Amino acid sequence: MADHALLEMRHINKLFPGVKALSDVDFTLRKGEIHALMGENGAGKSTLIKVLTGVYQNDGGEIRVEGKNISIRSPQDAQNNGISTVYQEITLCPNLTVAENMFIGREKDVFVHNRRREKRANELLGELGIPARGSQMLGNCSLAVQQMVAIARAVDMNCKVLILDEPTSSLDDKEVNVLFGLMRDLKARGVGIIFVTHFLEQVYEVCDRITVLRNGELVGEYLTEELPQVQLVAKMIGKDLDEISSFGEVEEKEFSDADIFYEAKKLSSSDALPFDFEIHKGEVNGFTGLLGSGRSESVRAIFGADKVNGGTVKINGKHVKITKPIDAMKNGIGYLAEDRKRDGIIADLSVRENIILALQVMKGFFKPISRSESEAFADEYIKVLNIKTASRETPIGSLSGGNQQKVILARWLLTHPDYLILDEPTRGIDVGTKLEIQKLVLKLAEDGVAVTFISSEIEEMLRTCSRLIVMRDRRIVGELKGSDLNQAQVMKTIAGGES
Amino acid sequence: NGGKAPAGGGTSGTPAPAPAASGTIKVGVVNNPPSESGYREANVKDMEAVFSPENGYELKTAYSLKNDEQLQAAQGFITEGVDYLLISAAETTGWDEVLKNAQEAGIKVYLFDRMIDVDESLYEAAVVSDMSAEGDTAVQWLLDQNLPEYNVVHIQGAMGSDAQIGRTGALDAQFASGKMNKVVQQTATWDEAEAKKIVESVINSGEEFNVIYAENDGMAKGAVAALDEHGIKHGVDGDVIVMGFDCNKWALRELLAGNWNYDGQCSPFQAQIISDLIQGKTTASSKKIINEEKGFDAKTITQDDIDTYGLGE
Amino acid sequence: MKNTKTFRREPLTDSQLLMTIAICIFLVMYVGAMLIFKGGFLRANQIFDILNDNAPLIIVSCGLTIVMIGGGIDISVGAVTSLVVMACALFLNNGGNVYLSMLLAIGIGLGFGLVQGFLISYLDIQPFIVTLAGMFFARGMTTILSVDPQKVNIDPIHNLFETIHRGALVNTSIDPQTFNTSTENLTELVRDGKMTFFEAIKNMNFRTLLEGKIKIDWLGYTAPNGNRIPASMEYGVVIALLCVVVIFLLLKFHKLGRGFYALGGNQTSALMLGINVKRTRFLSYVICGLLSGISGYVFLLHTGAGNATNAVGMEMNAIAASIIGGTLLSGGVGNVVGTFFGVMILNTIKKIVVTSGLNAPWWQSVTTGGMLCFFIILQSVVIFIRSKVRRSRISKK
Amino acid sequence: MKNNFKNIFKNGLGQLTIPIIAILLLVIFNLIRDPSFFRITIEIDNAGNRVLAGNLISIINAASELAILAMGMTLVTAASGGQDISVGAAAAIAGSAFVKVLKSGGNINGLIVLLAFVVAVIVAMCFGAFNGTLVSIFKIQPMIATLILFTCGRSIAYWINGGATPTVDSSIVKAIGGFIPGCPIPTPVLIVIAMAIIFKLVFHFTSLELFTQSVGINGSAAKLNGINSTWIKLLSFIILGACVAVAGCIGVSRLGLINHETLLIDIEMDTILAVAIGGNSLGGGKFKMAGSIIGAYVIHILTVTLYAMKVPSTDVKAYKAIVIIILVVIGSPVIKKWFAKTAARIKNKKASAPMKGAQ
Ligand SMILES: Nc1ncnc2c1ncn2[C@@H]1O[C@H](COP(=O)(O)OP(=O)(O)OP(=O)(O)O)[C@@H](O)[C@H]1O
Ligand SMILES: Nc1ncnc2c1ncn2[C@@H]1O[C@H](COP(=O)(O)OP(=O)(O)OP(=O)(O)O)[C@@H](O)[C@H]1O
Ligand SMILES: [Mg+2]
Ligand SMILES: [Mg+2]
Repeated sequence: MADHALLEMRHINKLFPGVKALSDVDFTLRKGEIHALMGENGAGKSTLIKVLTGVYQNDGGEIRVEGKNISIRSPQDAQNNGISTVYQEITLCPNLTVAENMFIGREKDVFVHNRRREKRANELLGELGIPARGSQMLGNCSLAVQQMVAIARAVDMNCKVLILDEPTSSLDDKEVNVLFGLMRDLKARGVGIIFVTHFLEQVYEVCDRITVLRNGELVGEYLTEELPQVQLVAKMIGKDLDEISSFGEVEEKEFSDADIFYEAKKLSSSDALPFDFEIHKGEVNGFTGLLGSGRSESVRAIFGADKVNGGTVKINGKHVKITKPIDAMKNGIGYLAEDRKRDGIIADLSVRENIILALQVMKGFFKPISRSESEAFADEYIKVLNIKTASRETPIGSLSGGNQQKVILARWLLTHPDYLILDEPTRGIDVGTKLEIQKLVLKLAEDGVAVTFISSEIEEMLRTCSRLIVMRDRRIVGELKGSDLNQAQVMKTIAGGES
Repeated sequence: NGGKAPAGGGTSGTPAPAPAASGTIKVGVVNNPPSESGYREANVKDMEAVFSPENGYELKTAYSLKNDEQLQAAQGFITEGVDYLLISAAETTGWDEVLKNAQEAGIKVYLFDRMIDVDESLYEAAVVSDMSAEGDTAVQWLLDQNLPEYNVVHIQGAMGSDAQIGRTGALDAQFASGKMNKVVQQTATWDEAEAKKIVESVINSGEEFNVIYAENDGMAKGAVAALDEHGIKHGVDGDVIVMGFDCNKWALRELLAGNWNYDGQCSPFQAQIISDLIQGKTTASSKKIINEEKGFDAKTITQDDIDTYGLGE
Repeated sequence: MKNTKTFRREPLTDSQLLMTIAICIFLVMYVGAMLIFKGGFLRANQIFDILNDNAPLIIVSCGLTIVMIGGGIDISVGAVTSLVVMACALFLNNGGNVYLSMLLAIGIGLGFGLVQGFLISYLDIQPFIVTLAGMFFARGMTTILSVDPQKVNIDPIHNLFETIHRGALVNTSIDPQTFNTSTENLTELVRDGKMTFFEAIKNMNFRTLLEGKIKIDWLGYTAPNGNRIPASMEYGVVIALLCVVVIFLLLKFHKLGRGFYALGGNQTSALMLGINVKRTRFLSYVICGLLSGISGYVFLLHTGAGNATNAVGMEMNAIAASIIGGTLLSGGVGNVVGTFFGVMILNTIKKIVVTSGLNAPWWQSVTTGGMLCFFIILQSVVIFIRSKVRRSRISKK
Repeated sequence: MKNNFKNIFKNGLGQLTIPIIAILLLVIFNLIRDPSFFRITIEIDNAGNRVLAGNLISIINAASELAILAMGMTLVTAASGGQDISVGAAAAIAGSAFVKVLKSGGNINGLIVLLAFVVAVIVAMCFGAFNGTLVSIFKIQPMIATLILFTCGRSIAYWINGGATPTVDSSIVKAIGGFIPGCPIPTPVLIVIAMAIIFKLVFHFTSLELFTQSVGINGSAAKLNGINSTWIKLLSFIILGACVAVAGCIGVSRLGLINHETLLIDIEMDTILAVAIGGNSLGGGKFKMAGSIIGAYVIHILTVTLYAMKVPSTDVKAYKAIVIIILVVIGSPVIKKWFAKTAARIKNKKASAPMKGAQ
């Protein structure tokens, strides 16, 4: 077996203060295979990858590439050994051009040939269908484009091993398909690919083999065709999915106009075009559309996150003015932002402080929450949401992506909002937790909370929402409910008349 | 607004005497900022009063404590085309080039208050205080006190300034000859609070001293504050002799009250002398014109002296 | 395909915009001063004065710009400059050789750069503290070397190596006996073709450097006394301009230069993009230190003397110049040409204040402060409006 | 309380480790150098009060202004991720306003002193608000925004004074800068303690700490959570303004003289240094005010030690630099890690040695 192994990691250990992120993990990657690395949030996938690419030093164990023992001290070493990586969080430089981001750090030339570079970049971008120019500042591109640029960069390296850590979490179906096409190409050329994702269908679509981690330990390595989805999930979360996924169909609820909690007319912001919108108490609705169709902008306008330009807003039938987030919060609205790193976490503060932040703001400057009270809150939500953290005083920045998301969710739940806006709350969240969050949303609705739920996964939205608002080119182009709520209809509306 | 009269085509050989009868005389003054000390404030006011439009002058001033900025300002005046350049240098060095340029452009240079380290031919005259004479007067006064022993705490001004060099020199000579003992010699760079800290550390170290020689009034005040806090008697009939320089009014009042013992004068009034030279009313007998200065003793000072010689309010 | 609509040119980046503003403001300010104050502003010499007086500042600001682009800060630059001036002055006064004194200057600068760079990048210590300590150390060392001003003695007899250089004259067509090493003489010789430029350099001593100037006669003016005052540029300015050009090229076209930008943009990203972050940061401080050394030597060439208070506050001027030129303290954004104009602006402000005849002393610094304030706010407003325009353009689409 | 101690044992002193070690090292060094260095005596000063004296008192006393400024600077650093370099100049302005009011009336009584102090605080807060506005509303980097006041602050003070170095002669002012009759502890020290208590109370009764840290770490997230980050930044500068006024008034009161050119000269660098030695990141975010206060005292012990060793005051800086570098090197994350590793290795060796012996 070892003779056609491209990459072998043996007895990998990684200790963080208070956490054993990896203990004695083995991993093998063969030539020309796509190998899925699966596990719950915080299982250690990203850590394993960072050890492999030299971002972290391993605390024991060895790494072999094509049978040779190598030591990887820095991402540069990794690159030199033919390992190229797309990290979970976008790790490019926003102040450089797209072309530079694609080539910097791996060209041998001492002097930079901008023209040549940009030409090469534009070719590559064109090939991959990425809507960007080589000479454009990366910071001016949307998140999705940035993600694609990161992929383009990794792909262009003449690598032996390609690592993709949740590359698809901010891509839409079309882009995912482009990516998969690419991966198959590379595979045919003998490149070994490590693929991390929380989308099970994607695993079954492209992967040959699956390695499962749980709590920093290796569960096992399986051939994809030999491991049915249900079993995979069971291996990941350590119990059967059925136990937790037992929720029925979304009930058809009838809402009367008297139940309207929030109503906006011609609401517009610096980023959103005027739109009308209303939501009832206890209703779960969703915004859907392609990437960049303006879903986030719309809900940000509702929350007052961007500068509101005009429109009238009624809450419980009364006119209110919402121009700043604090206005919205005072009116019982909560907003979980889509870009967790930029708009969500306060990285150096502890999990506890992150959880109480919004509540504290609502209580006001002069009424601080006492230490013991805040500890109680934190402990409660760490338990309820099953947040994996060394302690409540751990800085949130050192949590795994999914667990950070849960902390932010806890922050908003703690404020007991009447209306909760969740923008991509399940991005980067493992299957088990995803279901938990969906259940939580439904439970909130049952308690009379209005919820707006945005997700790139249509199925997920169909499961939770009783009404879907479809957006295209920053305008609302349709509203689906009842029997129209099915995949085909949604797709059709999203695509518009052309189909 | 007249005055700036570069002679037309100007290639004619003979250099015209700059001021002549052509209306106002343009004077560029490079000085230290008046906020530096009471001395400087009086000096600046004096300049402004003498080189006023009424007296037929157009005055431009640049203030800086920094050598490079002063050089820049002087060069600026040269390029702008003043008739006279007056300089009180923060530092003694670095001026050769600028003064040569001035000479080239036919601009006459006067130094005031402070000497600089250049060839005499580069300036018309220097109207200055003789800082080492000030130091000598003060040290002579100190010797006249006939103390059985001299244990001196010496607080210096900003190192490298003319005042510091002059006032330190006289005392250093005494240290060298062994007539006086140097308990401590530190620079407080004209900073009162720093002076206080220095004296405090001497007191705390338990070393004996009976003279505080501070190179300006402010630092003397800082030193006295330290003495006060530690219950050390000073001034006339005290255990420690306090000496300062500059003759600020408030300092002379301390003298009158017997809290200090000595204050050396440093005259800030050079403008009239220079103006007279410019207008040809007097001629300099030598390149260096020294201001008459004296020292005041607490035992003999009078309110009259304060009113006549005191600076500031 | 929303972004594929290709423009022919990319819009200016913020840094380029700020630089453009800086250049425009400089021009407006200068032309305004020419119209209002006339006098010195109408003479080309004024510009040359500014350059001559600020060559060291330009060099130091370039170094600082690099560090700031890399997301760091170096406040030791002024003090290192001062130390270099003092050390070289002492060295020359004790019979040191001119070339060795240059090496000394570069050595001291490099030394500071290496140590500070090492502490900051390899030991991960906050740059502000390290360079503050560096500043204290350099200032302290300067006074330890000498508290008295050290005027460099340029009398040729003191220059040991000059005699050796005289020997070199044998190869030229000049009689060594009559050879006088004053600048006029050398330049004359060069001009008359009796000596090549390189030979002139070979025969250089400190005086030729100190008094050496590139004179441009036709740009000058005629003084009231009939003397023609040419516009002249000290050798230091040549060095400074050379630094600007080299660093401009480095930042724009060299791998290392781009590395500085990546580092300042996002350190973790830079690391994961495969840039040797530590080495890159280290080098930014080394270059900055080196430039401080060069700046010190240029300073010495300008004043010819070492002083304990030389270059006090230079670091603040350098930071201000960089920022006015469009470099951000937060890193990743900046431009050395802008920095150059930043220096010019700062000093034009000073000139205007002095020329305007605001004699009340406190007015001078308040006006300087006010103009600085106006300028900084203008920058901020422009950036704000621009981001707004950009947004509304997206919205309209 | 008990918990706190337990935590200290378990986690060490965290951020405060280095400043505390620094103080201990300096104290030990001085005790070895001169055992009587920290002797405290009771003396009778020229006003007839029984007062404490000695190096230790000098240090604690002289560091007062720095400690107060460090408190305010910590907040500004945390909220804005930058530093205010105009504190010295602003203190000169505040001090001048203080003296101006004192001299405007005839007799100086308690009420006038209070009034003068209030005026000084208001003036300094206004200048703080000016800086704060530039930083928070115009989004100008703090060091540059405060460069303006740094450039012209002392000139404004000159203008307020209308002349050089006015003096005030008043027992009340003397008491503020020296000793209150009957109290042997220097008043500035009492003021520092009072300020520290005020800050403690403010942190306890408001969410200033949490909000400031949130704004400093991730401004955009803080905004989305309803925190008015503009206001928080502005507030931090205004609070620093108040600290500046207090420090300025103490500085003036010590000598009964305002010299705007030298009052608290160069203190901005020391203040920033104090914040940094206290283990606070100068990039903003999390902070510990206690660290900054200890940092201020570290700086002063160092200075006084050097003075006591008769190091020329011009050269003090060089030695200070060396000590600072040694401190930060010890405190650097890399060196810490290295220490931890070697400690673990030694432990392992010890643990494995007997085992080998057994084999
Ligand atoms: N820098 C760090 N410091 C401390 N702990 C860390 C650090 N990075 C990761 N951890 C911890 O290591 C564990 C594994 O994290 P990792 O990011 O590898 O999870 P993951 O499997 O990638 O999860 P996700 O699916 O959410 O991305 C987590 O418990 C996390 O808290
Ligand atoms: N032409 C454009 N140029 C630059 N940025 C754009 C342009 N159009 C949209 N954007 C930005 O791209 C981002 C994507 O848009 P938006 O967030 O509305 O998408 P979305 O519908 O919420 O999809 P998702 O949440 O999946 O990204 C937004 O930040 C938007 O401002
Ligand atoms: Mg991960
Ligand atoms: Mg979105």
